[in-house]
Amino acid sequence: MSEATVLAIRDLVVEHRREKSRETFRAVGGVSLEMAAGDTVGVVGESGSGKTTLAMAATGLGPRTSGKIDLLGHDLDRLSRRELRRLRPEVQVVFQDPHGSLDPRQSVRSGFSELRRLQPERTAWVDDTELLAQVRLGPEVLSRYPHQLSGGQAQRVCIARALLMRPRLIVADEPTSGLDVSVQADVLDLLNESLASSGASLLFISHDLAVVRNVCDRVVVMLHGEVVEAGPTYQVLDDPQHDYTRKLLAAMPGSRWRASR
Amino acid sequence: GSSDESAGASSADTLRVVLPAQPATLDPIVGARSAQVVWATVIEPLVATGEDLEPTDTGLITAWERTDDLTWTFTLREGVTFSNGEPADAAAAVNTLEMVRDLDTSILKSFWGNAVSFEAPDATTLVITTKAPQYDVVNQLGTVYLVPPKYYEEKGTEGFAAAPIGTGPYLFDAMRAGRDISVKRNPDYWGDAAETEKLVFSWSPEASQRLALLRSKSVDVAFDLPPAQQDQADKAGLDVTATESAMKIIAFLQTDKAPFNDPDVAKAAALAVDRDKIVEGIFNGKAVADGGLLNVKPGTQPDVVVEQDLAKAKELLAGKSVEVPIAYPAGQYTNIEEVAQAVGGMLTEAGFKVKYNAMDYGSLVTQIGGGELDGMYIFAGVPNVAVPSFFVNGFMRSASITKNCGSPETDAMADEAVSQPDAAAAEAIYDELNEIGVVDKNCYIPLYRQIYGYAVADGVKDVKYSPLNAVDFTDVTVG
Amino acid sequence: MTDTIAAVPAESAAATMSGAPRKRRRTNRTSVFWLALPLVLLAVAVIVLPMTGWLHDPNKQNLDNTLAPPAFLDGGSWSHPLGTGRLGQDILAQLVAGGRLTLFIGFVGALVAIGPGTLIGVTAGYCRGWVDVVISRVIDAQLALPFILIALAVIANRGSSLPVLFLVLALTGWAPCARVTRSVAMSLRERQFVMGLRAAGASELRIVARHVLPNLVGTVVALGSLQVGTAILVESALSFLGMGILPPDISWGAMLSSGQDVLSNAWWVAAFPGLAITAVVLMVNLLGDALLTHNDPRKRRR
Amino acid sequence: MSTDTSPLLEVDGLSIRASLRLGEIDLLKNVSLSLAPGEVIGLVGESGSGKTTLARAVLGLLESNVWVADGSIAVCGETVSTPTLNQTAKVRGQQVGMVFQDASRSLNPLIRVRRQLAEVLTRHVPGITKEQITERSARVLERMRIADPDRVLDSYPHQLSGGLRQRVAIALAVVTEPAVVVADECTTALDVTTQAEVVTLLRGLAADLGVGLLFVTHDLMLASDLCDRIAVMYRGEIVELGDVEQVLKNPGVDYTRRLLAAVPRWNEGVPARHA
Amino acid sequence: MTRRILTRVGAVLVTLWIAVSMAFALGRLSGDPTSTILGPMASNEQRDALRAELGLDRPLLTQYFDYLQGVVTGDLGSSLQFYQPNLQMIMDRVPFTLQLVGAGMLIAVLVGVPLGVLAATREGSWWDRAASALALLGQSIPVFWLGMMLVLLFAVKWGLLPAGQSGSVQHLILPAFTMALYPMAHIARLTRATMSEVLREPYIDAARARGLSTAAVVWRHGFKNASLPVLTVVVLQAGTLLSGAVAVEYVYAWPGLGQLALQAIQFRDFPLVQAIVVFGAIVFVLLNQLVDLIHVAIDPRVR
Ligand SMILES: Nc1ncnc2c1ncn2[C@@H]1O[C@H](COP(=O)(O)OP(=O)(O)OP(=O)(O)O)[C@@H](O)[C@H]1O
Ligand SMILES: Nc1ncnc2c1ncn2[C@@H]1O[C@H](COP(=O)(O)OP(=O)(O)OP(=O)(O)O)[C@@H](O)[C@H]1O
Ligand SMILES: [Mg+2]
Ligand SMILES: [Mg+2]
Repeated sequence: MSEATVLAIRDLVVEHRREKSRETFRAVGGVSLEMAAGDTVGVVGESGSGKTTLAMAATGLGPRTSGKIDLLGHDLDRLSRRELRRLRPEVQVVFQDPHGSLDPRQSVRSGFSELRRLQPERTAWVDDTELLAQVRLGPEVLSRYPHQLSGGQAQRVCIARALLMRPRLIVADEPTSGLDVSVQADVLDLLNESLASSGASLLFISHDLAVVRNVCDRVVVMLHGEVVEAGPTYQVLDDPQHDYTRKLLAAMPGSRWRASR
Repeated sequence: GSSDESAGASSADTLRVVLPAQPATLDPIVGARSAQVVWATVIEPLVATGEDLEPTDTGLITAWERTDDLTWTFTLREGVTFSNGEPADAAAAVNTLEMVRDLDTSILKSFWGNAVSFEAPDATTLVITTKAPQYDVVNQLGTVYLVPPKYYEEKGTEGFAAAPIGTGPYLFDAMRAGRDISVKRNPDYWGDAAETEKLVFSWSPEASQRLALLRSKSVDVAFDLPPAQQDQADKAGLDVTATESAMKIIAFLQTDKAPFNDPDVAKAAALAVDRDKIVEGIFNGKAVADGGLLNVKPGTQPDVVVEQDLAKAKELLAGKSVEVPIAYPAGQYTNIEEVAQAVGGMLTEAGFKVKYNAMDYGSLVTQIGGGELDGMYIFAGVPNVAVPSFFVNGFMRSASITKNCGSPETDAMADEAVSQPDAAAAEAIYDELNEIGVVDKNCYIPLYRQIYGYAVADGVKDVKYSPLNAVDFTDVTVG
Repeated sequence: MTDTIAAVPAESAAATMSGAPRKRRRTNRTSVFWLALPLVLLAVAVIVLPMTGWLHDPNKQNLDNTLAPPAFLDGGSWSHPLGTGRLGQDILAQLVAGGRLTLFIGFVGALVAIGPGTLIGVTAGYCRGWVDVVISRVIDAQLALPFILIALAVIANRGSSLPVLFLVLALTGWAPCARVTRSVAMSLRERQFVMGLRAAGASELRIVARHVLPNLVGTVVALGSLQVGTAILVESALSFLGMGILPPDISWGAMLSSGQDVLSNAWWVAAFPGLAITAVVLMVNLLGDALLTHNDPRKRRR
Repeated sequence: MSTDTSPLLEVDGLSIRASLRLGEIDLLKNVSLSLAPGEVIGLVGESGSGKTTLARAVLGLLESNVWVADGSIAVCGETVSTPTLNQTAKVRGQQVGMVFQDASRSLNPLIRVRRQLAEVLTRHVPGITKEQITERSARVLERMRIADPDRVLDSYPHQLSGGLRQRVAIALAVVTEPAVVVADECTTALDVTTQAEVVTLLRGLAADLGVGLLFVTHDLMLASDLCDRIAVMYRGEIVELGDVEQVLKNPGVDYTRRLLAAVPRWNEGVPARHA
Repeated sequence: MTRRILTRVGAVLVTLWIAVSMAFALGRLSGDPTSTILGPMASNEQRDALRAELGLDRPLLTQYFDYLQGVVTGDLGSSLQFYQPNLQMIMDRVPFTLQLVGAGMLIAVLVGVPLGVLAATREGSWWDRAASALALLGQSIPVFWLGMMLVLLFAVKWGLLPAGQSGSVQHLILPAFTMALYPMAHIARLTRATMSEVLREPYIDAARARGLSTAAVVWRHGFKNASLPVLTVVVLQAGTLLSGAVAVEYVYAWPGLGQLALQAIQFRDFPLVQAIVVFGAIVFVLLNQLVDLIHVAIDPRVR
């Protein structure tokens, strides 16, 4: 494992316990994955294939049944609670539903200042206005509450909150699937841009191959909790080896139009 | 059988009665007196009580004689049997009396502590020997209800309560859990057979509900109507009977503790209270102002009473700020809250600082018994026999539950009174005791005697209520 | 069983009748204001009025003038606008004094139930695990006990007094509240912003204190206002059974029960407090409803 | 099915207004559209542009504060909706079927598929017998390329996968053999692979049965796969309506161009960052 | 499956155990019964003797275990005032409370549900407002007060119905109505809330789009889905009606459990108080299980 390894997952298994039936369900079954600094890795797969579960377990925010996770050179099993908490700002998550990711009772400004209070040193690098400018929002947004923001605006605020921490790894869980196409393009641009400037790594979860193709260097294809194919994006998407990947590609809408372009 | 429809139908030979509470148990040995109205139709006391509340020879015991100071000999009516065939003889009386005296659960236990032995030399002779002389043994026998020894032994208190058997004018008929209890005429009664074929007792804790039941013709007699309901019943044209009861409401002063250990303060409190105002203002005249403690019989008043004198009360207090807690049993007696408040208001007027302390009846009794209370508590004396010793033993002796006035002298006087040959001879001593407690030491501020009211439906006649909470149904006719 | 128990409150909490479609949110906010206003005015009135000296002493007895009718009836006089009670006390003055205590009982009674209830509910809902299991069982058990019997038994032992009344209200009111707050806390815990805060290194305590509790405020306030009505009704029921507020303290419930006896010849003794109780409970229920709707995230968003 | 080419659905100058507390707003302005048998029209546009409003207007499922202010809608030559007339209830389920976005929520979770289908059939096919219902239910599911119709019929919606559910939803819309089917974002909740299958299915409906399909989506690419014509909506108006090829290759208006630009690139282009 | 059943049974048992323990504490809270049994005139010695006889002088823990043992073996003790087995007395009263609660719930459901549905289908209209106001009023009127008023009007003034006690259907009308008001209001409000939520669900629109009749949409698709929480509340309300029954039974002299409980408390008849509380708790917990079963029966998703 090199110095620059941001995330190393080995044989990760996550089992969920279903509330009602109390039966366990294996959402992730033996996944290994390694990410170097600056890597952008896309995770694709059908709904329920365990993408979110994988990401949450990888960052130590979600449950894990077995397997080893090495986050920024720290073995998650060996970390005390406090150490884990200190490590956490290094990894930030952007979720699909931007409104659900913001406390409805907190204005954008007070959300920022809470983060600043939590991590004074880490967040001192930028002021609110500038931070918002980075995600192409005006300072007037500062005094707004989440319900006063549009989906795109709210998602930008979420990204800004993630960037504020200057994380070394950003996990984006379908950050644009709730958004309009045109807004989606904006947000993706933004993500690309800020990654370029901060040098953070990105674990990008999506079911949209085209989006992944635009954002990620490497891609992991998941099916039923297992990785069926992984490799550089262009290689996997242009020359798929696994049936499922092929099926995914074939199902992509707009092939007719793309082909004709 | 027919009992299923009994509550609903009104018929000429059924009398439907609504009581204020479900009779707790129909076992007279352990049962509270509130159930007496019901069980007394089936079971009879050893001695019958007349309208003057004195013993009569018309009951199971037909004659008595005080053989000597300590020995009484009674003659039982001959040939009386319980409805199950057991003979109601002297042996049965001895059995009942021994249970009354010896069982821990016996409700009358404390009244029979003086009895040394009960004997039945023959079937109709009962001999009672007492430790100390006691002239009112005959009266006390009016509270003892005769139960069949074998049957009681066999069934136990639970079984007996479920189907009581006695010598009375009625036979236990049926009990419908929680709804009613019915008794039917005893064809083999030793005396005159009852007029009405059947009595059905039901109950409702709310007075207005009892009246409503009567007015909507669901029952024929509604017992225990407080003044407000008596007025209403009157207005509704019902036949209301209001009788002065023997129940006395008394304010007790705990004179062995502050603040009433100061005689002036106690006197001031006694002088502050205007019982006529209470009777008029709260009861609209439907209560009787009562000035004494030991005047057991309704309609009697002692010669010396304390009358309200506000000026003097204030003078005695001399501007002192005295705090008086007033405890009373919430909800236990008619309008007791208002009475407590009115008394409190009067004390306040005299210059006392009043604090109310309402509690439930059981706690009040426990706290009085435990000597936990100070100041004033309002409480009722409900005699089941019209003898002054009831109140003396209950309240005036130093070993009594209240213990607020007792002293060796009063104990001696009490002993002396009860050992007199008869009531007349004892009267003077009781008058003196009453004066000590009420007038001199102001341990008691007697307030009023309740007027017991009940109403009957059209055509119901001859429901005879006795102030000792007994009702004679034998002559009742319906419609 | 936990599942149903958890499922019910969310729904019963949302059991609101004044729920307006989401496009009328603003109406809702103003309606909250207009519903709260009379209550506040009433509270101010019952506090201020006795200070003005216009009213009689509510405990002043006059046994010579009991059950005088209100001024607007034959035989009434304006010195006692609403008539007099069983000891000749001025009903208006009693109504004001009773209002003070009744509102006090309502609000404090709600507070003592909602406070612990919320804390317990949040603890269970947020901690999950065995803490949740234990608390849930206790909540279930508590809910299984007939509350009026608890109330009566406690009062029977401790006597009726304000502290005991509050104890009773707390004992009987915490569980339903805990049940609701537990399920809300549970769902808040799963919200993504909580995850985000955790990712930012916030401690669980901070998340609960700064984010979970504030987001519960609306629910709690709404529950509380409904509990105010419950407390008032419970007090009046206990008074009716002779185990509520006892003289000389005056509550509407106590007035109601003392007027019960004389209903047919002096209806005013019971009628005014009865109306007052109904009106106030109605108002707090309306307010609680409006708050719940106002607070319903589904109706709030956007 | 009629073989002549008179439009199955004719929307003419439709304006729809809504009243809000702050006043009235236009949701649709002068929208015209006609749908021929066997034709698939894609209705695209950004969120809030009025696609759903139009789709629902056809079935008369507008919310209570929304009404037809001007224009008309005709189904199979019969006018069903004008500002003064609302006959949509007559054609609902009969001539027009609708498929909603989220099949897991547009099927009643407490009722088995069989009964939901039977309910629709008994309602719209007078005098239908039990056997006919069973038969037609099975047939429509087979049409939906469901391999084991019996199992699906006896399932509750939650026991089916997302793709199956959506197929059942479509089956419910077409079991009465309506002339027009309106599908509002009916694949957004699905996996890409499932989406592809459903799209094929819809195509088949139009091609084989001559059903006119109004397909609402915000995915231009999806529309390009499925549709014959595309109508681009912007702020309550149809700003462009034409053949797929024409609209995608030579967008007539700026807005369409912007929409197209937002589609993630596939062939050209490495992300800016990697350049 | 077995495991599911076992956990559930375990949970029920634990709940019951806690409830039974609370009932024990409650019974002991209700104070010393000797004063009420023996009356004021009894001596302290007699009281002590009785206390010993009742076993009240033994260590509390011993009493608790004896009591637990009794409960487990189905022995709920004997009443101190009626000298009868508590269980038998409770069982004697249950039919009456059942009648009252049953009739009350029936009225509550028959009125409350349509009222709620009416309000929900006409959300925002005057119908809605009127129904809502009615329901709210129903939740604001003190029950016993309503009872007294009804007696005064229907029994005394107009003589239409009996004033109280039991026996016939007529006897049941007033108490049942009084009993019904609060749950009726609750059910109406809940029905309206859940219905209005359900009516916003896509499957309702879908059902309408399939051309189903309004009645089918509202009842078969709408109400069926709204019925779960409503049913839950109906059953659970029925469980808590024992509390409500106290006031109603008192006012109407109805010979049910509530009346018995009141008598027990007033008399300090703690074995009876405990027995009633335990009985109520068991009923409630079982009803809870019933709710779960109904859930399973109606909603295939929780199977
Ligand atoms: N907390 C949980 N409890 C029980 N099961 C869960 C839980 N979270 C997820 N699952 C199950 O685990 C599986 C994987 O879920 P996950 O959310 O990781 O999938 P996903 O690939 O992110 O899907 P999507 O694309 O829909 O977001 C699913 O079947 C899901 O139902
Ligand atoms: N009942 C209503 N009252 C007022 N405005 C409404 C109502 N329904 C929809 N609108 C508004 O009408 C506009 C068009 O909505 P519509 O749902 O038709 O958009 P859409 O194109 O389907 O969007 P999406 O892609 O997000 O589904 C939106 O601005 C919406 O807010
Ligand atoms: Mg996911
Ligand atoms: Mg839409």
